[in-house]
Amino acid sequence: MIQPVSATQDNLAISVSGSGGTGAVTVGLILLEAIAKAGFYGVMTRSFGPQIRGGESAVMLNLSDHPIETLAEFSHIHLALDWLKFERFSDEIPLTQDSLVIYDNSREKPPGLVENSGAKLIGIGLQNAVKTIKGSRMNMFALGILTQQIGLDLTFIEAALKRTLGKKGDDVISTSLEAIQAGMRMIPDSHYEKLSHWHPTQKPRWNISGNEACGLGALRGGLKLAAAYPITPATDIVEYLAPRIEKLGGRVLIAEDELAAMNMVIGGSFGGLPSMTATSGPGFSLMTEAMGLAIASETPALVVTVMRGGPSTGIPTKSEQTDLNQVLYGFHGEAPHVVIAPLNVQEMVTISQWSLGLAEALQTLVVEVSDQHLGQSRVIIDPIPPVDFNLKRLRPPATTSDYQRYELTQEAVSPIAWPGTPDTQYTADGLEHTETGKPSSMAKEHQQQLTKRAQKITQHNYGEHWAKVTETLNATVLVITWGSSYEAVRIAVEALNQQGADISLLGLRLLMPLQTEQIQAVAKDKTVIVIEQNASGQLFHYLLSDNAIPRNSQSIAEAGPILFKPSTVQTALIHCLEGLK
Amino acid sequence: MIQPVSATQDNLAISVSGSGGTGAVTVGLILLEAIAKAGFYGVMTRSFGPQIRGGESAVMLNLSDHPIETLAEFSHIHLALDWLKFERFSDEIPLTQDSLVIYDNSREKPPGLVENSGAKLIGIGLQNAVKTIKGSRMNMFALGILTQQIGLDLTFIEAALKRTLGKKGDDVISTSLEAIQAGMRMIPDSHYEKLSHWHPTQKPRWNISGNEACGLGALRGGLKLAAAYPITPATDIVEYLAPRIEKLGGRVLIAEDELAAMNMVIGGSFGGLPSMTATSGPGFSLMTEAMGLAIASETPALVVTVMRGGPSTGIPTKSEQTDLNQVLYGFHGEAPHVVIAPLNVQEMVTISQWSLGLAEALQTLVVEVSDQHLGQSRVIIDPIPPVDFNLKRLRPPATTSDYQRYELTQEAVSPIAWPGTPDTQYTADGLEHTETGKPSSMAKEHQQQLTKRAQKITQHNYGEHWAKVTETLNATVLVITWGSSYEAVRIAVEALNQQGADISLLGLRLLMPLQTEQIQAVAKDKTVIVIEQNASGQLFHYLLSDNAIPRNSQSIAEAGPILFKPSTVQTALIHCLEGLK
Amino acid sequence: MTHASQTPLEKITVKTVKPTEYLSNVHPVWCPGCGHFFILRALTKALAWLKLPKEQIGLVSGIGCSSRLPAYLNVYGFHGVHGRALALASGLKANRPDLTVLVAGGDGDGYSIGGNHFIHACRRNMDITYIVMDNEVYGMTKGQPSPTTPAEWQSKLTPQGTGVARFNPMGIALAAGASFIARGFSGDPNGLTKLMTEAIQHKGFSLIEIKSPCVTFRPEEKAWQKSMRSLNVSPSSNPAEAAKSIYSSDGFDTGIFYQADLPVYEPTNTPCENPADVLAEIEKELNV
Amino acid sequence: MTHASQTPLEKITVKTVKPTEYLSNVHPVWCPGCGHFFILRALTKALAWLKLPKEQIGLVSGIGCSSRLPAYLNVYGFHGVHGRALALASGLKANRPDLTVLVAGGDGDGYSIGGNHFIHACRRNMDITYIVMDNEVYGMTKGQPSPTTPAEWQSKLTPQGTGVARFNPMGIALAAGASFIARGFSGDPNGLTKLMTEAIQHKGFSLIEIKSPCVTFRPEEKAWQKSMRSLNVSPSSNPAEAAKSIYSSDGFDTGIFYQADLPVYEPTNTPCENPADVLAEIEKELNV
Ligand SMILES: Cc1ncc(C[n+]2csc(CCOP(=O)(O)OP(=O)(O)O)c2C)c(N)n1
Ligand SMILES: Cc1ncc(C[n+]2csc(CCOP(=O)(O)OP(=O)(O)O)c2C)c(N)n1
Ligand code: SF4
Ligand code: SF4
Ligand SMILES: [Mg+2]
Ligand SMILES: [Mg+2]
Repeated sequence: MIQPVSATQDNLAISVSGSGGTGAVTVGLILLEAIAKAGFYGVMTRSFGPQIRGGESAVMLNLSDHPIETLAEFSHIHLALDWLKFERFSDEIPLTQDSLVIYDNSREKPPGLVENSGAKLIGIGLQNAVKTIKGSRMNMFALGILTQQIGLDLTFIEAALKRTLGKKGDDVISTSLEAIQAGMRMIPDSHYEKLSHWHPTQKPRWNISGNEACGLGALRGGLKLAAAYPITPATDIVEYLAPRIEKLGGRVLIAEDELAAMNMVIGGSFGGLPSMTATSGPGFSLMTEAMGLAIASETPALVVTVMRGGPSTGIPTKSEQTDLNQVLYGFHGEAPHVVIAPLNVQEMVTISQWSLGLAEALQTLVVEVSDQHLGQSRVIIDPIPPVDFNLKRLRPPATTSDYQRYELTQEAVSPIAWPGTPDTQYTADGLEHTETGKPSSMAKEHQQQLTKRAQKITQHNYGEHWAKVTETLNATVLVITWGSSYEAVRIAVEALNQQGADISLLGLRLLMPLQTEQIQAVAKDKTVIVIEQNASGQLFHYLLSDNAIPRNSQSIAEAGPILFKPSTVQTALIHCLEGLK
Repeated sequence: MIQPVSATQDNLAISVSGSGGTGAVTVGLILLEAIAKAGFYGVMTRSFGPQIRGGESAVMLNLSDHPIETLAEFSHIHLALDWLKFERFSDEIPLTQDSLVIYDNSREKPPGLVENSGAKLIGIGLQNAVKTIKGSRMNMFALGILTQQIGLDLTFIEAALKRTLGKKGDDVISTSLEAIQAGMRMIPDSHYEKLSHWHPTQKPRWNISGNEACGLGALRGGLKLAAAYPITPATDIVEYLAPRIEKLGGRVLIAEDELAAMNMVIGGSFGGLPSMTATSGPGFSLMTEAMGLAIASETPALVVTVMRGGPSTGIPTKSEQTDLNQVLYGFHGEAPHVVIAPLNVQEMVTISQWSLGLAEALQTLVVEVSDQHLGQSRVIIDPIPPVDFNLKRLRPPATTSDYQRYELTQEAVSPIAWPGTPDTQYTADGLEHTETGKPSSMAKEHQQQLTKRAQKITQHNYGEHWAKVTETLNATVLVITWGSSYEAVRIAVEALNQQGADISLLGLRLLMPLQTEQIQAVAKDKTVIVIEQNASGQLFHYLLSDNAIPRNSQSIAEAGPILFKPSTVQTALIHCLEGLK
Repeated sequence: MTHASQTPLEKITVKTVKPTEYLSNVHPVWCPGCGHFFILRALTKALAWLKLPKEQIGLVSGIGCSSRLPAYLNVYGFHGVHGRALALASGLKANRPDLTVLVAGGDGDGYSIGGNHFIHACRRNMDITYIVMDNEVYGMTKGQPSPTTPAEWQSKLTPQGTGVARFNPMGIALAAGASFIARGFSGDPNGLTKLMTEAIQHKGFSLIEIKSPCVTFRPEEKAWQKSMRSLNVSPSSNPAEAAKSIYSSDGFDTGIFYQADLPVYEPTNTPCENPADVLAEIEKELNV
Repeated sequence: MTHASQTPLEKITVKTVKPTEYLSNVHPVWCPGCGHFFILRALTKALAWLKLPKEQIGLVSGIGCSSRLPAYLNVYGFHGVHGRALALASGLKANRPDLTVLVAGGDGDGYSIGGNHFIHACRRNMDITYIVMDNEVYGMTKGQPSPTTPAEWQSKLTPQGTGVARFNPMGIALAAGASFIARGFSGDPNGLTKLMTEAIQHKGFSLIEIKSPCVTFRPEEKAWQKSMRSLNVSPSSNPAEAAKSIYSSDGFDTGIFYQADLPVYEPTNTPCENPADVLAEIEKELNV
């Protein structure tokens, strides 16, 4: 039997928690930027209690000298600014006997679950320290302690501090710096001085969240209109776009609701310019009627949906891969469209650009599926080089006479006119129609247009981006996964392979149209295991529905909101493989 | 090779067409009722041009001495009040050399496609006839002609006339009767005097449309609130309910839109009384967010959706089985619910009552799926005896203390309190929650409630109604179909079996939760063929997705809006079986 | 209600461009005699009067008899879904302020299912003209009551009437922020043409609430021809005053009730000269 | 804008039932200092004052900080989806006219996504009390502009302000047909309690538009404490007059602007004594 590899990778995991206003998140933000400036990589996620403000919150950083996006198996260092409702985070901040827990010993004692974890505990007088420096805040002492613990050079912290809190003025910066330095002296011995063994890079890198990456990709793709109604965890995308898109000749429209947002996108796109919206499950539900209109009227439209726990209002602030069924099948009538999911934050820029381009070129709805984890994780990555997908709208030739908006063509893509052009006026319609766009309820025209709308999508050559396939020689097992589960699964599979397993990995990006033959080719003669973060195995059943995978394939499906970690995936995989024997 | 049976069954098919205002539909209504009074059965469907009024329309009757719901293979008699846009109906009113076409020869000539059909043509002077009887209308002469042609006793026509036009007063009745009698004399020879060979029944029967049957079933189930926004072809359900539900202590609420309608249903049901809405694809799309709320908050709710051509506004007045994907998967998050589709009008009463009962007993969303054909066909059927499903809400015991609305129980159904009862106040919530209903984002509680909501549905014993299975000894083939396709498929399969084929038939009513094991048991060692009226084979892929049918199963899927006829199904089946050899 | 103070309805003649040039070759599906025919005609006249190039017009609608309008005109049209025309048009206008954006639809489409977009389109006050063809009924779905249907009107769906008072679309438009509010009548095509030219010329969101009989499901509405008359007060630009004239109207006055010069929402629309450079700037923010 | 004519805010004392009895044991997730706390308190006082049995109350909300209210009360509550509370409540009231039905929510929930149900609930005029906790912002989603946010307010989503005028919820309610329209202030819990008792007692649809500062995303709203004052005119029952006082209000008056005795929509609710017989009657119609 294969043993799980030690969950300890070459990483450094730091978490900080505290009640509202203690500034745990700020510590995380500065530390991540400082680590990046020092030449390393990292990922930061956050967790909040149910309170709007004034409640508890936590940040979890996982740092490394190579690109990293998964959560850590356990915290090397946890710094508790206080213990308010710490139980809430216990799933997300696992502590072991290898953990170091630093806390303010002028307040409550560590809760039982911390004491029982076997972690090394160091209590310090944070609250008293604050009194020693006028105007200082506790979290800056904490930042100093962490800086010292991991052996990070103060210059990086200083630069990161200026960048993060610069707007607050010089006084804040100098007071903070003083506190950080005082903090560094509070626990002089460093317990996790890993950084010195790592290889810093000199390469330029980006500090970016998934939602920002998504917005940037759309801007690269020529986005001119983002219409949206706020919803967690998608609002950041539009908030990223708002001050930037205008510089590129575009605009944001704040809609009264999601029904309006989606119709605005269709109207904007009918006007000839690339348009999108961003939402999450409840908003997506409200948009499906209009998305069907985009499909039927063949109006390009990009919808980014950032999944959260469901059903209904569900768990708005946490991640789950639970809307796959809906993004594929949430429409009435035959509604062929394109569904794409990036596998990690790193590729979000390019995949978003591709998604917008596909909407334009195929004149249809493209749904890009992200989730709270991908969208709200902040990562340090190598800058993403620009690409040119050359995906544009097909325009009627300048000399068109007898223009037919819904003409049946070889490629099944009909030319779409630019409003303002003389002699190509047409009426776009969601009623079934003839080639000219005239309403029709005749079977022949219905079937012609149904076929055209399906074919233009299946006939397109999607190239290599349809999936990320990592084949292992002599593989007997193929693992298939998607979206934010990909990174944890990848690491688990790599670890198992290092121990002699023969597992190939397929990270599926193009979910619709399903590339059945390509999947079948990769799956040939292998046992297939599908891994995803939802209760019912939505991807698993979807792959079966088109015979893309063998009948005896296995499903590893677990509801959110706790994210997969490489070790949990490994354990599940080993269990599954054992069961097959 | 198996030969298709002659498409001529023991039926009599009559169609009538004419431009707006000519009264073709009235002829059909009276004739159907008269045929019923004469002791026979029949089905009537209608077809309209795109105009609201003033456009062309047609009725198609298929009559028999046993219950019948399918469309005829061709018209024995077609009566054209005029030829306005007759081409539009040519798909629906096939003419052959066995057809008799009667038309008004004082107007245009029959169109080419009628002449080319080889049908026997008889021209008569309808317009002149009208001048002979003051206040008379052309359609009544037509009715007389048809009465004579099929050898129907005038007393039945007279009784039907009184029932159908009685409200218009005695003068109208007597003038009409005079015209009918005059019409009977216009073509004295009867060409299709079938009725005399048929066996009339003395049994009481009903004249009912599918939409009425649906409404009646809900009333039998104790419906107290129908909230809806009008939409074709579902409006008739609520129009049937409106004057009747009040007599039973219930009410209709006209909503401002479908979002409101669905939320009104949830509110009404939260109030403790069975509540439903009726809609079609576009409205269903707008309701999915609220339907998810019904699922998450465990509020009983019945949604009847009457499918029409899609996607988007599509073909509002015609039938297609094209919303299956959506009714199963149109929701964000894991949203287990119940989906039921009656197989014909006859069973609509009982299946609707069952659907409402299941919503009540399982405290969840039940979607009952009908379509334009089932909903708007008018049929003569044997009266449907009442049933008692004994499906009620589980109430907390009277002595409850520490009431928990979302308690985890053995049956996975939690007791639901009646607002107004002291000491069991609770807040229903679409946010994930604990057993008491308090919002929670913890994994444990999420998984507990997810599991409960799924289990209560899968654990329920649905009894025999899950499907209509007709097994043939030594069957090597199993045909699976659903909804309004069932009747045409059944006749086709019976005909093939009469010629020596060994085909079993499964009409699937309970679409969700899918009864995979039961289907597998029926499908064992057989070749499975799935037949449905949509372009992509939605049921076929759905059955595959859970391995309910073998991997090499076959799909016969054709987009609407032309309905399946037994002969087209037979041909397709024979073709499919040949291909398998 | 008396209809004493009849003001003769005004005349308008079109000289320069032929209204029929704006018609497409699709024949309306409307019932013979439907009020919507006259609105179509008035609209082509108004467009001709304004000499608007056909290709510079974007005409958006929802679903309903009235909403079939775009197909009958030879302009860029969008026949969208029920109730969402104003939202779709707002997206169009945002991306293409150079186009003349018109929206047409019925009382069901605009005031019932589309009510939220109606109030927010008024509030946004974009330069859009909204033509509501109000027949106080859902025509397309064969005769159900709409928000402007009188409480007593009986239909299959409401055998004893709706029991709900009709509401006041012009009052709502005013409170929501529309800057041009008028009532017209399909039976007065010239007056209507004039209202339409003024509404289109008005900078901001214009509502023309047009009474248009549904001869099929509300035949009694044919009597409107006798009761409609021109407004005998001139448009107010003061909301409180306009509220008064709107609230005290008996529903049969036609004319402009309110017209004001309010801030028009025009999202930025400065084309970017050097997108590559701007993008590079934007990406620079990400650098560690 | 001057706030000269300050009328002292009125006092109310609760005698008989303890307001805290209406509280559940769930602690609010609101930020310390949030205006919504005071609305919760005023509501429990009003319920106590009216001595309404807890189990006879149905309290429905949507989504937002404000919409969390039902969980904090020990009544039958429904925390539904965003923007649809009024529709859900209408269904509840239709089936259960015996319950006192209250609806609570925010300006985003009620006036933005919920706008259509808002106008139609006003129009229907069912006996429902609607409590809008208006902080002129989306609190729950961390600070985006709502329909009542001033055009200049800058947020991440609107770095230069919305550019769109706020609209007038009370004016809309009036035009739509609500029969009780009041403005309250969370910083005046006694005045608020009084408004609530009157609204609940009023037969018909009552809107209480309550200004409630969001201390986290709109800290400047704390200044409302200084500017709010009682209305110095008494409620009008004439829509044209009420329109005038609503249109001329500077937004800082609290009190009842409009109260009228309008037809209340009450769907039939006569229990059926002999359902089997009635059903048999209904089925008889089908007989051939
Ligand atoms: C989402 C949705 N709901 C309902 C319908 C059905 N429907 C089509 S048109 C219409 C009402 C039309 O009334 P109105 O807008 O007043 O136009 P009219 O036909 O009277 O001109 C309705 C309810 C639909 N097409 N889509
Ligand atoms: C369909 C849908 N769209 C968007 C959201 C996200 N959302 C939750 S609350 C809210 C706005 C809340 O604002 P408001 O109603 O004013 O309440 P407040 O938090 O300010 O009290 C939004 C946009 C959602 N939950 N559902
Ligand atoms: S149904 Fe009414 S609105 Fe529709 S076309 Fe006919 S007359 Fe006009
Ligand atoms: S965010 Fe604003 S509205 Fe929400 S609880 Fe905090 S202060 Fe109140
Ligand atoms: Mg209408
Ligand atoms: Mg708010």
